Amino acid sequence: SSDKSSSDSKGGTSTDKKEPIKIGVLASKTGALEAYGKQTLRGFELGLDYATDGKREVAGRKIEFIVEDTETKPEVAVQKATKLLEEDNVDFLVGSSSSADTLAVLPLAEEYQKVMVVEPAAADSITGSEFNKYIFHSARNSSQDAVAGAAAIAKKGVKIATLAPDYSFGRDGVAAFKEAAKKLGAEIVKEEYADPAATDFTSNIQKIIDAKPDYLFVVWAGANSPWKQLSDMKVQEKGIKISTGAPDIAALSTMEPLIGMEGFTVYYHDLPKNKINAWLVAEHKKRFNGDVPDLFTPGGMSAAISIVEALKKTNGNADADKLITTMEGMSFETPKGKMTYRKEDHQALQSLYAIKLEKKDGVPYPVPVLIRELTPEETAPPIRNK
Amino acid sequence: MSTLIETRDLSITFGGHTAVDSVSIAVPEKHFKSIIGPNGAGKTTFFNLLSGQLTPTNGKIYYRGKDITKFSPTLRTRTGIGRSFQITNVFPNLTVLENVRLAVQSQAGVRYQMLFHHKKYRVFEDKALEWLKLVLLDDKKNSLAINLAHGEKRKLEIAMLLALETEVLLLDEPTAGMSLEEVPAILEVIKRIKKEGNRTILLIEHKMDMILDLSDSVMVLFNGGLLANGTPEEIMKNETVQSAYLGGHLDERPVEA
Amino acid sequence: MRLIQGNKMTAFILVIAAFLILLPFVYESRNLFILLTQIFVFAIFAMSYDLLIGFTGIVSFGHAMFFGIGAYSIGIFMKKFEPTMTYFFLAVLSTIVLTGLVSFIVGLLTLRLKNHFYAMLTLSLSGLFLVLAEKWRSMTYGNDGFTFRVPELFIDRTHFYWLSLCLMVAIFLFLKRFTNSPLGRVLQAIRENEQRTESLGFQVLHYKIAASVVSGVIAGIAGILYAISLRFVNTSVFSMDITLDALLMTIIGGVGTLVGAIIGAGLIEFAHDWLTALAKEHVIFERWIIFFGIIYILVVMFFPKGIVGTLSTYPWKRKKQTAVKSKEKVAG
Amino acid sequence: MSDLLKLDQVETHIGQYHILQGISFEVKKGEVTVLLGRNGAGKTTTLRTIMGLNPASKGSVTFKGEQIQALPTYTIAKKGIGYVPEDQGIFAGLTVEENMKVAIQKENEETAKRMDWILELFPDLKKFWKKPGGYLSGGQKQMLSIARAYVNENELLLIDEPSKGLAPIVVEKVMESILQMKNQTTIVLVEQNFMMASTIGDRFYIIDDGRTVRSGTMKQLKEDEEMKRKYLGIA
Amino acid sequence: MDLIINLTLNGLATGMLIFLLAAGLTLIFGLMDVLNFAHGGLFAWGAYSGLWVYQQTGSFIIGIAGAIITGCLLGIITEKWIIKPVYGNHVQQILITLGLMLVLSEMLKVIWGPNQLTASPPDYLKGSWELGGVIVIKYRIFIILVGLFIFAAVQYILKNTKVGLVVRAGVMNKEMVQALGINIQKVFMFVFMIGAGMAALGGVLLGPYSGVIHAGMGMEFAILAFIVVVIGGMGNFKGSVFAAILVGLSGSFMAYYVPDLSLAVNMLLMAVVLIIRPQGLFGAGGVRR
Ligand SMILES: Nc1ncnc2c1ncn2[C@@H]1O[C@H](COP(=O)(O)OP(=O)(O)OP(=O)(O)O)[C@@H](O)[C@H]1O
Ligand SMILES: Nc1ncnc2c1ncn2[C@@H]1O[C@H](COP(=O)(O)OP(=O)(O)OP(=O)(O)O)[C@@H](O)[C@H]1O
Ligand SMILES: [Mg+2]
Ligand SMILES: [Mg+2]
Repeated sequence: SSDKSSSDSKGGTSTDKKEPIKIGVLASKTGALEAYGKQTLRGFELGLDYATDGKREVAGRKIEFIVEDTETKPEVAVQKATKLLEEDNVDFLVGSSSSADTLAVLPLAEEYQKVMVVEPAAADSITGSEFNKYIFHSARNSSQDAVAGAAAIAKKGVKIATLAPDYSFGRDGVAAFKEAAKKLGAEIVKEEYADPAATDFTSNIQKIIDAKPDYLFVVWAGANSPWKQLSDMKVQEKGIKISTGAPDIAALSTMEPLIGMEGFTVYYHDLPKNKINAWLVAEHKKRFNGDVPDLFTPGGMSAAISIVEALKKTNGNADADKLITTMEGMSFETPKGKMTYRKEDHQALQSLYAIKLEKKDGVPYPVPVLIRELTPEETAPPIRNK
Repeated sequence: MSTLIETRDLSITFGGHTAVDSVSIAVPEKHFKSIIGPNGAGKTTFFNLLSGQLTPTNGKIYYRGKDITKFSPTLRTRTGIGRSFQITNVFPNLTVLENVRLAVQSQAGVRYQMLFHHKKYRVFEDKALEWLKLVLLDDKKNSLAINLAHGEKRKLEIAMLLALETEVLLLDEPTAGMSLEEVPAILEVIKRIKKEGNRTILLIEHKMDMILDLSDSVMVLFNGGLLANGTPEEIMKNETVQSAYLGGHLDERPVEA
Repeated sequence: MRLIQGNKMTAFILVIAAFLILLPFVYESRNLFILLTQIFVFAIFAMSYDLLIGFTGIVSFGHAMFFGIGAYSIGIFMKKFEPTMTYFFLAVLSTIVLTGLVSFIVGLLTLRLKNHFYAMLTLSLSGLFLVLAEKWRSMTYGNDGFTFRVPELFIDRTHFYWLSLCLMVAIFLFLKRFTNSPLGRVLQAIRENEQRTESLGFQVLHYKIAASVVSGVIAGIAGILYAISLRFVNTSVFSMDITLDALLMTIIGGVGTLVGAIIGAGLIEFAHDWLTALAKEHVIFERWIIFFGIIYILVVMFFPKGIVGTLSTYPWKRKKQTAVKSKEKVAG
Repeated sequence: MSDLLKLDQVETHIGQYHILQGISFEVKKGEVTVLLGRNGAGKTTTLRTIMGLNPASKGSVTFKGEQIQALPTYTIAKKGIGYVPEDQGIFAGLTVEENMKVAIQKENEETAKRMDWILELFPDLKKFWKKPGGYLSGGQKQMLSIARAYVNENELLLIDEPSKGLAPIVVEKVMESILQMKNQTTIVLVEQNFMMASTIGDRFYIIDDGRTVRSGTMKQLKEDEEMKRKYLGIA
Repeated sequence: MDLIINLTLNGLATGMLIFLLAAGLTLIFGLMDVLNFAHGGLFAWGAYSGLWVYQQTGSFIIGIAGAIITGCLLGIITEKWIIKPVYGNHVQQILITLGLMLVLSEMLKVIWGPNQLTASPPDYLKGSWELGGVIVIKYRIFIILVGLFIFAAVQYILKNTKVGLVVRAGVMNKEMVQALGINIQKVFMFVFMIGAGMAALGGVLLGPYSGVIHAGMGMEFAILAFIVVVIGGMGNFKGSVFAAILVGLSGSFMAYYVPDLSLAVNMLLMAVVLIIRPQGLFGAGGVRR
């Protein structure tokens, strides 16, 4: 923020070697999604180091990044994004933790003609109704989650009930899941939505039990969760298998009652077996006194890698149009395997993982164990930005 | 003289306790009527019924022959019944002057004017000040009402009532707690208003000398009911009044008065 | 005397306003202007709240209701129709009508209630608006919200800065006049003693509703400006946080002063900006919210009547009271 | 007789106002001392200063030989000083019974006896025993306020304008009750009803502009037309 | 039938839980008339400290005790430094307690980290019984019992001591209470402390109910607690229990029968109650001055 250079912000031609490339990162460092924000930030920094071999330099240009806290509030996000664009003259935006924050910032990317890599917000509308060409979505979106969720359980003739919180995230998630599950021949027998702040889920669970599905697919986020009551009301004992997306480690520990369930995950540190992930786990432990990377750490890393890779390809040219043509269809290696920005809607196609929650010795929470990797092709969501 | 205020069978009951019990009176125009009675006899409640703070459970109130039983306090004030309160009831965090100014403003009928500065109405302030002078409170005009001594609040209360310039004045123990020195001054004010002869005054007091001095007639409330109604002399002679209200073992008149 | 002070204050405000109008010509940190715009918007909102809490003595926990109506009106008009001035004015019109109507109805329904009960009823009504915004997804896109384009005129943030500034000053002057009008004076009387106001011949409910409607409409205007400045709207505009913001700004500045609302908005936004900036430099400020909380606590301890309220009663009134009596003094 | 209470050059500020500017008087045990003076002279403030509600900024208040001006109100009250405030201080939302209950410091036979006496004195209270204090009439509130002070065994009672709002017959009763208590309880009375003051008072002090300006026995005052005219406006 | 019993039982338990969260506020807000926006902070602290003690000692009971002690201590500190100067002034109370709320909930993150923590009941309260179609969750029965106990205990204290009266009197006229020889400061501090202790108790019991605790839980439930206190009729304990159960049951039944309104149920309930009974369910009508 001390840098007051006011030279042509659109500059950054490849000949201008002195000018650093600046990336503005928006994340929740406070507020409800603080934990997610911090994971992203760690991942992002690691990603820069990984992609530049620790030099933080590409094509002779230094890479700098400036982090701003959105506080999980859209108005703050807009204010901070504008500050990054105006005052810091960043070449890229990255962020942010909440979908609302992100959506509020999207038009700014267009207005200032800067590429924005969205991570880890998941709303479909980012690459759907609210899309503009400056947006690249490195995180998976709700539809991909849903497709993965469906892939893990939906088969011909399977009856599924869903349970989700009654707001955008839950409604979108279920809508996408329904579509994917139906495609696989499953039948949705019940859709339940609960007050996200509810303390009591009796009526929802009761209705689900009454519907007698084979599976209960739960879309959930946030601290207040139905897991405990699902087990108290013996849903599984009644032959209803529960399935959901495995969350971050802190939330996994609340899923003790769901041991044995089959579902999917975006990431767990010992799932993807590849060189980058090995590096990520090792380096993360080294830097953050033994902590392992969490749900959104690789996402932050992927965002950074995709930016560096694009810059490598443009030879350090940060001109947005140039970057967009470069990034459209670009593939890049990440801790979660190879990702590709789909040309049409800039959604990163990526692997997700069908998993089973198991108890593991020495680990104080249920661990997602790989059943199979769901390939990027398999999880590809419908294109919705037209 | 025509009847200004009339009550017919006016009653109010609070959960089984009848505080005012079928009181029927008629007060002619420009009359000065006092109300006496033991504590809890229903005097203040009677005022509350007249001024609309309470709605009667039974009976009617007429003002110039018009039924006003259903009128709100606001409407009654506008119709011409103003009152002062026994328990001081002012605007605590406004200045003394502003307290009275509000009454003057209401009297002038400036109610919903929201575009001009209130200072445009300089006359209101001048008028308010006059009222304050009348009750010997002008030296406190800039104090907040909450900071006044008790007797001073009583004077403010009276000034606010007078400022309304209503046809009927309901005075509920106006001089309670006022100092010996100042009671005569307030009495003077009341007398003058009486002499001007265009107001009808109802007064609740426990100071018998004052009542005898001022009243055209006196009514006595007892357990909510109308015990007696007549000239001061008649009332003083009434046995029940003597024993139940006045007592009389000790000399009730100020020694020197 | 209070009044002269008030006029001085107004003059002072006007000078500051002139300075702020000229500022963009000499200085160009757009970030600062965004911050200032935000302050103006919230100052308007807080002033509308001050009319209730400070002048009429009504504590509402649902003021976000009107703010949200304004924000959604503009958002929906711009999104569903065209981002042109015509639709902008239509949005403004519909905001005024809607907020006016809602505040009128809410006023009728609720203003007979006493303090806490009133506050909670407004809370519940604004809560219902929040649910409505969440549920009417075809219109509002739920809590994810939606972005929209704004008319040409507002795209340039400096223009918008001026617009907000002028509106704030205009609304300030209007409210100043409004609260000093005979009607405004009655509002203060209601704050002090409702029942007595009634018996002076003022129809209390009319006044309360008038205050509620004026306040609601102005809050709606603040909502419009807010949404335009973000070009985005989601359900958070109806949240309790928005009401609390207004409450905090008004109280910190000093209730019943109007200027206080502006100062409060400025203080909170600047402190916020400053603390989050510090958070990047020192680790202890990473939990800057704690310091934010401490600021509130300190304000109450050192400025019990809010900043403006406390400052304006302190140094001026140094009158030595010697029990001023006009009566003749008697020698002992 | 010894001084039960003694004020020596007491000054009191309220906010930035200098209200009491030198109040000195002594209260002898077993007497009724009356404070007189016009509205706003500082009588109420004097009583409040004794109670510690508006603490003295200068001077001393001595009760039974102990300086009490710096003590908190409740401690002062516990030392055996009862107070009937000018505005009655009724807890409007509590019933008459509850008002009394809050006031009672010790529940014992003595108290019970006094309670009977009080209810006999003010039968109205018994009638409205279960009603909220706020519903009482002005005079009934006054009675309740006095009753609350009577119910404890106090050595000193500070009574601010008890006759205000009371019917003449009740005023009489109150006077009688004060005379009855006189042997155990010393009384400081602020009273505008000169009849009452002069009938039961033993000694008087006149307060003007926050200062005690005159004093003497009640007998002297009754005879001193000059003084009465000057300070009390009675001719 | 089973369905009705299930809904009722769970609604009742939720209601009792809400009552436990609101009980402290009934004292602090209802009785003492302090608009305590930091109340949520108090029960979040109860939840965290209780869980911590529980984990350290392995005893749920000691955990609960730990929470109550923490709550009481916080109550004393809060009363002494934060609330005392602002009694009787709602405007100041709002500001200062909101400030305190921010401090309290951020401090939680400083000490225990920003992540949610898992809280589960002790083994003897885990699980549920199934009787026909009726599912009885042990922990919920426990909550109902604790709720009843707290209700009875507080009701006993208020009925049989002067404390309740003195507090109400103190709120109406602080000076007069002191002039009657009562150290109202001490009484207020005591009652505030008890209120904070009860809040903490509510917090620590809430943890195992939903299975997780997090720093934001304070704000989330505080509004619910306020709703209960107000519709119960300010400071009326019977009213609070009744209102809390009403909230619990209507939540449970609305979610089943009118799911579309389930988000709005609390707000609707409050609006309806206040429009029909402006003084709350058990509130007394206005009293003349
Ligand atoms: N709102 C009410 N609810 C119940 N009882 C009431 C109410 N208002 C008054 N009362 C009762 O009605 C009776 C009459 O009261 P009121 O105030 O009219 O007496 P009053 O004649 O003015 O007496 P005082 O001379 O003491 O002022 C009293 O016994 C009082 O307790
Ligand atoms: N809180 C306060 N702030 C400022 N001035 C005050 C305050 N309380 C009292 N005063 C002033 O102090 C003076 C003495 O008041 P006090 O109440 O002691 O008079 P008093 O002798 O009891 O009068 P009264 O006979 O009217 O009751 C009055 O001029 C009053 O205006
Ligand atoms: Mg009366
Ligand atoms: Mg006095």
